[in-house]
Amino acid sequence: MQWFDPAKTNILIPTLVFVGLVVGYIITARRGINLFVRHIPGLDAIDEAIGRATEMGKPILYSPGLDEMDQAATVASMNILGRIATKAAGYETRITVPNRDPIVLSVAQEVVRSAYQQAGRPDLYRDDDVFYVTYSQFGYAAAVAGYMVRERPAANFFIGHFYAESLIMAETGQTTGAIQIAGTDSDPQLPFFITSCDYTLIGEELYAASVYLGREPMLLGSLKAQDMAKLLIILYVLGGIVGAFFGVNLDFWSGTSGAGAGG
Amino acid sequence: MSHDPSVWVTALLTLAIFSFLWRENPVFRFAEHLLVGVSAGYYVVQYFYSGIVKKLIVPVRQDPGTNWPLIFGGALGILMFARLFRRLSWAARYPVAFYVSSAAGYFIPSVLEANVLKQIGGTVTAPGTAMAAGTLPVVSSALLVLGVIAVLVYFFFSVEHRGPVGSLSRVGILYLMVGFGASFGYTVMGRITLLLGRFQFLLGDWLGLI
Amino acid sequence: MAGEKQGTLLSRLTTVDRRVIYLLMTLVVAWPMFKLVTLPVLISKEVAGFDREIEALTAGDHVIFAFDYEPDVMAELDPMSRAVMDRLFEKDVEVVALTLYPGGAGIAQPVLESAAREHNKVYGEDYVFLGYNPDWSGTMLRLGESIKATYPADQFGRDTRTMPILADCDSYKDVKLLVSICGSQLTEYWAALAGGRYGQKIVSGNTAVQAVFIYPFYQSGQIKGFLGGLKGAAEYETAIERPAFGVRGMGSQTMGHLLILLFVVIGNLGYLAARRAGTGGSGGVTGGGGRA
Amino acid sequence: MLERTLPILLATVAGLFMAAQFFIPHPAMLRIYNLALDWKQIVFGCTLMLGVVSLIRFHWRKVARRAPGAFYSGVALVSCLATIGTAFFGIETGLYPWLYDRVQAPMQATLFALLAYFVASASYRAFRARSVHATLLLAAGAVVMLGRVPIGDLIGFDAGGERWSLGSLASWILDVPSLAAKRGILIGVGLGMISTSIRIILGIERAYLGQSSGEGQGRS
Repeated sequence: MQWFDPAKTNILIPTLVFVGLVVGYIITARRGINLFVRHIPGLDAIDEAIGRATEMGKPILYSPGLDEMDQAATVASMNILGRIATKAAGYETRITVPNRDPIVLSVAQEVVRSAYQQAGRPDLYRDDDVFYVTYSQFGYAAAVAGYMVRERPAANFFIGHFYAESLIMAETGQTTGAIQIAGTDSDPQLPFFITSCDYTLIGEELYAASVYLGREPMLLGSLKAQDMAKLLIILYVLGGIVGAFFGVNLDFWSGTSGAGAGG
Repeated sequence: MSHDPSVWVTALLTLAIFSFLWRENPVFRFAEHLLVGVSAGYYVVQYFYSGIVKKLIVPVRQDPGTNWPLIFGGALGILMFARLFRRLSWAARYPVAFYVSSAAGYFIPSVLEANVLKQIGGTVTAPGTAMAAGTLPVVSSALLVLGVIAVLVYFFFSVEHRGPVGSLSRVGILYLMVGFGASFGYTVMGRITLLLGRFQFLLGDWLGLI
Repeated sequence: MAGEKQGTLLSRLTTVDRRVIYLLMTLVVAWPMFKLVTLPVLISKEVAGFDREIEALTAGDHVIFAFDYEPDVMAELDPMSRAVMDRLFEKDVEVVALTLYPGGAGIAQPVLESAAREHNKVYGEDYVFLGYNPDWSGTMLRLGESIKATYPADQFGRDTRTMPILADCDSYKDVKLLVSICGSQLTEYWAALAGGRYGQKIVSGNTAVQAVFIYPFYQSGQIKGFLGGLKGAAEYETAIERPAFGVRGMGSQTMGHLLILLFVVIGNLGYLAARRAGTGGSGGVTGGGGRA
Repeated sequence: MLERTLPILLATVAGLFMAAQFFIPHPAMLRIYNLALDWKQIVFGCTLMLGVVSLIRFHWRKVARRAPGAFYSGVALVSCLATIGTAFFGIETGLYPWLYDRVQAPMQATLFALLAYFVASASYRAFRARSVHATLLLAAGAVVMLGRVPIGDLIGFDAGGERWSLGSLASWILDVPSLAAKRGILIGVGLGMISTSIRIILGIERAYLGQSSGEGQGRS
């Protein structure tokens, strides 16, 4: 049988199921059918932080992370930056966005400019509030930490993909007494953000917050498809355990394909 | 105290980087940019030598008869450099589309098998294997299954987190926090080992004190 | 009054200058290096699994040894590479070494050469260094079809078609075990692409940061054993009765951990005292979920 | 047509072929699969070189325009070109490997050894048990930190023929709750990666075709 390897049926069927879910939900989302996405508590924390910065008349610092524009976390960060900039413009609170990547810089400038227009305050937008710092990982962290100590922003946002140097920024922000909100999918940095920030969007929560705000059909459809897949997985796990009690062996289905089982 | 000039070069550069601890200073910035330059130069040689010489020139010269199709791969690769010229940068989309999408293609079944199916398999079989091992392992396997389900529910966005779903989600966040605690402990451990390695060099190879 | 004084004492403690903390860290980590205090090291089951797979190898078996790391994590992973390479050569296993990082070549050469010298191994017959190959996922798959096609030449340009060690070994089918010493997620992709698709048995040595993610792969049987961080190296060195940097580093590692814990405790006592005294520090934001 | 749709068409064909080939062991498909992988490694080599070339161009522009930090860009530029130069005298012995062993490797290792200091000062000044969650995180972290060093096994007691110590507690945390949490994350990441791959193959995900500045990324 050169045209199909039967040992891989247990991978083909789940693959087809998931592809069907993704394509199906993206088509549904594109037709404008309203797909429900639950409320993300993190977004309330973001609004509270902007309110607090406005009360204290201090600027907001927003770091979009260190990755390039083609990374999921940076795309999500731009969506959330749009919302924060719109709210900040409404409250006439200054927002500064230090960048590490020239492409992300140009996208961020565009996002903040259109946010100010949307809030009806195009005059408030200053191009040098969204500026390029350096490509160096440590240079960026040291520069942002220096800015925090000088300008003392009341609210710091770290939303995107971060690497080992994020610690320097989160620590300095904590010592200047700023309220800090983080959102990242980089697992090694999450423990440090959770303990030094007031609220942290964890991994997929960051993507969900971006979808909740942007409602972009392709990402909305994918999110719903992944949710349904998680539901199927939960049901399968419960069914598998109950089945195992009654001697039903589901090994064949749980991905122990012929080639992989031995080794 | 070592008399080898190479050891001295390394020691001074190591101290230049450590000077960042005092504060960001010109010596550190010089060392950092020296590192960026040397590593960029080192990497580009490795990329050229292994990507072009070893994967294209050597096989074609070894056996032109069967390996000539590799030349088309080289042509596709050259197209990448079109990105350096604004007008031509659209041409770079062909090689990028090729390598990103072909990777996407072979990742779908393998990531599904390794990240999803095998992980589910390990979770489903855990209680069974624990049966033979006694009470604590059975309790642990039950906690393992509960944890996987609770964490999946925490990252479930199609239903408001109220009622049973809400409580399962709150159990999920507790598991996540213990998981991040373990990451925190292991990350600190890793960082200290890196420092240990530098002290081994400074105190041992350079100063000869240990 | 007492509360007041206790509050100021603790709040003064938390505003100590960063450089004092750095000095303390330097002294506490460096001090144990001067006096060798070796503590008994218990071997965990994942390290025992790693050791079992290595010991199961017999003379003449082929092993792929992947140096998947760069200098930034060398201190954590070099002890593992040296210990495992020593053991493999001692058992006359034929080592096919390679790396998926451009910076891996400079790491692999010293480890291979010093182990080969000690066990007088012949390059090309007992071991070979295929070196770096771009596109790590494509390399992992291509090795499943043909090692010699993936690496037409070794790291130094020598033709791999004429090497005795690769005469009878050209894909995962001929490789008894794959050892991935790795500082990133590459071990997980070895398990997915080499292990899942081609059935290659895998063990790994990982940095502590990465080891947390290897436990699920170990529990599901995708990885047969692994070493986690310097403690993993120390455990393996103990298992093969050859204590080296791993075991010697445990003293400083322990002191470093104790100091960090002390900092966390004092920092939090200061924080609680300040909060009780109402200065509040950075205001907390109420609510559940991912709230911290 | 040439600029937009044809690359997307190439992406769809390449992606569908590679996904299908996993299930179809036909020798003809295998030959194309091997050739595609060889092409991919050559193309990826060029992509990585492009990253370094744009880095060199970035620094060259800063030097040419006397922008702030031009001196440091000059240092990066000169050391990069010098390292490339040494490779012409052989990459197995000589100055090229020396630069790696004595300049690049130690500095890269030291740059990340700095993190031990940053973790120390952050532990003192930033890691706060500000909520139930953060407290649980710090407690689990403390147990793992103590349990994964030799004294962890000493702090404990023997009961019922087993050793109950900080070390065994740390191992249990890593084997059960932490494993369950990381497995949940792995499943989520896996599903996310697969849906992104599907969107790329169907040609509806195009962010990757945009400009990527090739600056390279940091280490986590």
